[in-house]
Amino acid sequence: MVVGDISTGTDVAVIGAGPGGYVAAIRAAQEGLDTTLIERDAYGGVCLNHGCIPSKAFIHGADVAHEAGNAEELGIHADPAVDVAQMQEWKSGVVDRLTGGVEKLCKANGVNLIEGTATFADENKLRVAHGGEGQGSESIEFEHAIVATGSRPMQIPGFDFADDPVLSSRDLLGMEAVPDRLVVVGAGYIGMELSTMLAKLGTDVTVVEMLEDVLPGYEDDVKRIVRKRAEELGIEFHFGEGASAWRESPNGVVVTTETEDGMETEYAGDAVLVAVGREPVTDTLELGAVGLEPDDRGFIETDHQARTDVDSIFAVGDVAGEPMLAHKASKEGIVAAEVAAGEPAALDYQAVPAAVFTEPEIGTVGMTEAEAEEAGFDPVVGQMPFNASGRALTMGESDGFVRVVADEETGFVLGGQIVGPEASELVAELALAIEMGATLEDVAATIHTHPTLAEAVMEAAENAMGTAIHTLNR
Amino acid sequence: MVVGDISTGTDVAVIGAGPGGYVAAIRAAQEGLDTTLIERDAYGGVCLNHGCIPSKAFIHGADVAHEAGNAEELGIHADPAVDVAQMQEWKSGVVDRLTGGVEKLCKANGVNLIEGTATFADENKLRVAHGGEGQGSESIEFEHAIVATGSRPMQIPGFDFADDPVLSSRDLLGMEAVPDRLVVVGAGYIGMELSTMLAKLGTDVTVVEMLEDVLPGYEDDVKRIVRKRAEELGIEFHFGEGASAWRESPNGVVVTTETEDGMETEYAGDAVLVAVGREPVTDTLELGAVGLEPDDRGFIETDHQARTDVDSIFAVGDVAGEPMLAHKASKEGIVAAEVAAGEPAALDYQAVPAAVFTEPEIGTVGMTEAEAEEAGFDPVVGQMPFNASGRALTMGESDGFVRVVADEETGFVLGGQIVGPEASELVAELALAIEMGATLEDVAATIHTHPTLAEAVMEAAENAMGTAIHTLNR
Amino acid sequence: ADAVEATEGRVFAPPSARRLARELGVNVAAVNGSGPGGRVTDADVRNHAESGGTGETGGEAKASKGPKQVDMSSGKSAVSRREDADGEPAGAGTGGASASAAPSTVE
Ligand SMILES: Cc1cc2nc3c(=O)[nH]c(=O)nc-3n(C[C@H](O)[C@H](O)[C@H](O)COP(=O)(O)OP(=O)(O)OC[C@H]3O[C@@H](n4cnc5c(N)ncnc54)[C@H](O)[C@@H]3O)c2cc1C
Ligand SMILES: Cc1cc2nc3c(=O)[nH]c(=O)nc-3n(C[C@H](O)[C@H](O)[C@H](O)COP(=O)(O)OP(=O)(O)OC[C@H]3O[C@@H](n4cnc5c(N)ncnc54)[C@H](O)[C@@H]3O)c2cc1C
Repeated sequence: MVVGDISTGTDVAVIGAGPGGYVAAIRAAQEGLDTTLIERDAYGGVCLNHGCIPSKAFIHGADVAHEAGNAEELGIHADPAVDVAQMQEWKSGVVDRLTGGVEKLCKANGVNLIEGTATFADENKLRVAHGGEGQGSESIEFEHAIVATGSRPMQIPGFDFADDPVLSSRDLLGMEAVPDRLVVVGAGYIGMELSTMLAKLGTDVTVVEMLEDVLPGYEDDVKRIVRKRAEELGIEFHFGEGASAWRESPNGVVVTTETEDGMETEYAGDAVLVAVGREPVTDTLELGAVGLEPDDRGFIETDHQARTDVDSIFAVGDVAGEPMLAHKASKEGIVAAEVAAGEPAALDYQAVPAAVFTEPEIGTVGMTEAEAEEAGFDPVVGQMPFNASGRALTMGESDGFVRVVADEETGFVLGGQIVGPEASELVAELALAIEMGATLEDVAATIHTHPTLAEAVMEAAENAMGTAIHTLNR
Repeated sequence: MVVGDISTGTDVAVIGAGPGGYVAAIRAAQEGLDTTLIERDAYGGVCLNHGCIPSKAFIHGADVAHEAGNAEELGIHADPAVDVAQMQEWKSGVVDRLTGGVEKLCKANGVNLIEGTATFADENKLRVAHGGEGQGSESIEFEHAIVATGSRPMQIPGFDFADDPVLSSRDLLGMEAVPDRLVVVGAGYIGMELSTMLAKLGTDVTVVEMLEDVLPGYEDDVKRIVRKRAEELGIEFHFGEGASAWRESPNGVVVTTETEDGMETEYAGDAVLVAVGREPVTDTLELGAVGLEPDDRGFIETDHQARTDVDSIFAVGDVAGEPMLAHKASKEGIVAAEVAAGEPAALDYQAVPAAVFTEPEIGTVGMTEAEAEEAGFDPVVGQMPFNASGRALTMGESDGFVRVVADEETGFVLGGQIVGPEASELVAELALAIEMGATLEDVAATIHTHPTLAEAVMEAAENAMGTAIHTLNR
Repeated sequence: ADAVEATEGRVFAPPSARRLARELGVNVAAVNGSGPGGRVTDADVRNHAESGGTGETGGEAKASKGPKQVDMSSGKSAVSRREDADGEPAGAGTGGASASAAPSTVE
């Protein structure tokens, strides 16, 4: 042991203060457990500091500017000037307010906060190294530990985030000015959200993607709408090309891509954003000391109670597997905390909703039609296009639709796919429907306020039942 | 009988093609009934032509312009010029598209459309007078009639909509330019929506209201937020004053108000908008011919199946009583059509959600805490302020809250009050929760996408249970 | 907490009924639901527990469906438990709350 090492004991030690960890810590403390939360960087984790929150703040800013500049049809004539440094400052204010809130909430609930990097000593002990060198360290003995160390952006061979013109999403969200031209590698949700936002702020965006379309995992008719709108914003897509190298050029960078059969192409930009996915963070932990080993993809395996193979240790959030989403992290954090407190909690949710904040937004939850078939259901599908929605038209929006997937026999709602305005919000009702075991009739019979976009959810359910009013039934 | 009078027969005759009537007609036709829809003015009724839709189109337009012009904090510098005539044209395009859609949907479902004014001849016969004089008339024999004649703006003594400077909401929504100064009589939802919209478009608005606050029927903490924001937009309120007279002045009008104890005040404007409520339309119908008489307030009384005292006649929508809302009209229309078709339908919904499209929006459904107490429940209440919502902050919004009211003993969700961004949409989830008999736990356990405003619904439910993460529990 | 079971595949029971099932040591997938389509209510879970049913996975029970449904314990079919759900209506015993029946319970 290091000289000067203090050793304290705690019921629950939580490692990492992202939406997995801080939520777990607060819930554990609410359960009456002595709880210690260890974070080496910033409260709120990736989500609040470099992910969900800053990206959505910039996306909102870009939306306001773009919408005003493109509303001639509505009689609005504006040519907004955007001061990105100022937008950055506003964004930082939002982040500070929320991360400060996290710290306050932890303290108010009685969570002990420790700054430093935690590593496992054994199955009931952590070592925490404080800040820089010479700042000392301490040991923490725990009854239970909850690992919530999150994820980091993946690199691809030849592209090192240490090099200035090679940007991660985090680098980009720290920008003081928008690049004139940007090459984006990857058309997953992060690549698409940031590309759309930048295009609205005036950047010439070129997206290169190894696969043949945007947003892997989404259905074709959903992707099509988002891609079309992105193209209308001036984003140029090159599919079937993987980024293989980059070099500096007199006015920025040149990125080389390669097709499967070896065809090379070059794209120029001020910089290159690499957004090809995220990988779990386990190398900060010395997992070997407790005999845990990440799986093939680097995740820590857990069971339906968020427990790892070591009885005293839980893992939650991005480090515990897909989907790597903040709200899934928080749910797992709550369950882990409750299980640690002896409650009969379990990860028995029926669906994890997901949103993509593109133009327009995507919101999905539960099964697609194909997934329902695969799962052995005989699915029935109903759809309502937003071009038949009064509210959508009054918002100048008509692209997209709400789709509801249900079991033909019982009428149970199995899933929903929404692409269109406020899709991220609208999906909440379908998530509740799925968790409740609601039927199409339940959704259809619920009165929905006029004029709202949410009426389209009701209408899609009616369409599946053959009783829609504002769409033709099949 | 008039010479040349044609007489036809139909299973269901629907009078009025607003959201009550056209929905009833489509559903009746879907049920296989021969259905005739009679409208004397425009398909879509008040809602599509002079109410919900045009108001929300203008409100959206005003929002886009206002938001862009007030986003310096976000680094957006714009000084939008609004061409109201052009906005009017856009609005008309939206209305035309939707009313055209209604006509098409009616036809596609096999509804017979007749233009004209319907009056009752007897309990199974209508007379329809076509258009202007000499355009003829016809008789329609019906098995069932559904009265959906809606409502019109109320006048107050001394203020006649026939006079040019005395505007109804309909007149105002037809404007080609915004007034520089407007006196608005009435701070109900229509007065507040239009005042807010006009203030954003640059009008100096003075609101006079007989009662002591805005938005009667809403709770104090809800009103306060909306009133505060309206005041920040420059709207001047004068409560406890009833408008008693107006006169022309060199540059517009002067409106005189009177307090209860006779104090008079004068307010000047270019014109005066009277928005003091709406009254049911029954005088077009010759109800006497079937022995029906409107109640004290002018409504046609109906039972839980939307039937009037005359077996063959139903009444739905604004003409059938409060709440005078489009979606309540549509629901009643559906039930009336299904009952006419012999289905065991009934108006057994638990709650009618309602929205006010002010700044910010209001969305309510089910019971308030006070109403729950009155109804014999022992209510428990949970709240989440939007200033603790990550999504709200990234939208530059922090006023308002989500409140959930539930039964303490069983946890059943009884109601919700939302004031804040997208409140009109967010209330949909709570409406489903109420209809499903969901408990606080059901709402709290449903995973909500991060970052969304809908998380605040979940958080309010958790707050009521004492397990909220992002607010301090009581 | 050791009695808590994983239920794979879709479960048609509200979160509150699922939590009750965990508390009572009942595998919710083994409970025959009395609600529309076989939706499981609190009362169904209680009945199931009182009649001694615990961990069986109901291969036939409508409350859970999907290919991934794994028999966690006994392998007994829920069909044998069908008599447990003897017509207890959805939302029974919920006091004065009229909100206790979902729209689809009204047939
Ligand atoms: C640009 C971008 C946009 C995104 N948008 C969304 C979105 O809209 N919605 C959504 O749901 N998700 C979004 N995500 C994903 C979301 O950020 C993650 O799913 C979420 O942050 C995962 O939470 P977590 O608690 O598992 O880990 P993280 O948030 O990654 O937090 C882990 C924390 O652990 C700390 N840590 C690591 N090792 C140690 C150690 N040994 N000792 C002490 N501390 C340690 C780290 O410093 C970090 O603070 C986005 C991500 C990015 C990059
Ligand atoms: C400015 C404004 C904003 C509003 N905003 C909203 C909102 O956001 N949300 C909401 O829910 N509600 C809103 N409303 C209220 C909404 O418009 C009404 O609740 C709704 O229109 C009622 O529908 P209805 O079918 O009962 O009648 P109406 O829409 O009034 O339609 C009645 C129809 O019957 C016709 N008619 C009458 N008599 C006869 C006859 N004898 N023969 C033939 N035809 C006849 C009329 O011409 C009319 O077209 C708003 C109203 C106004 C004025």
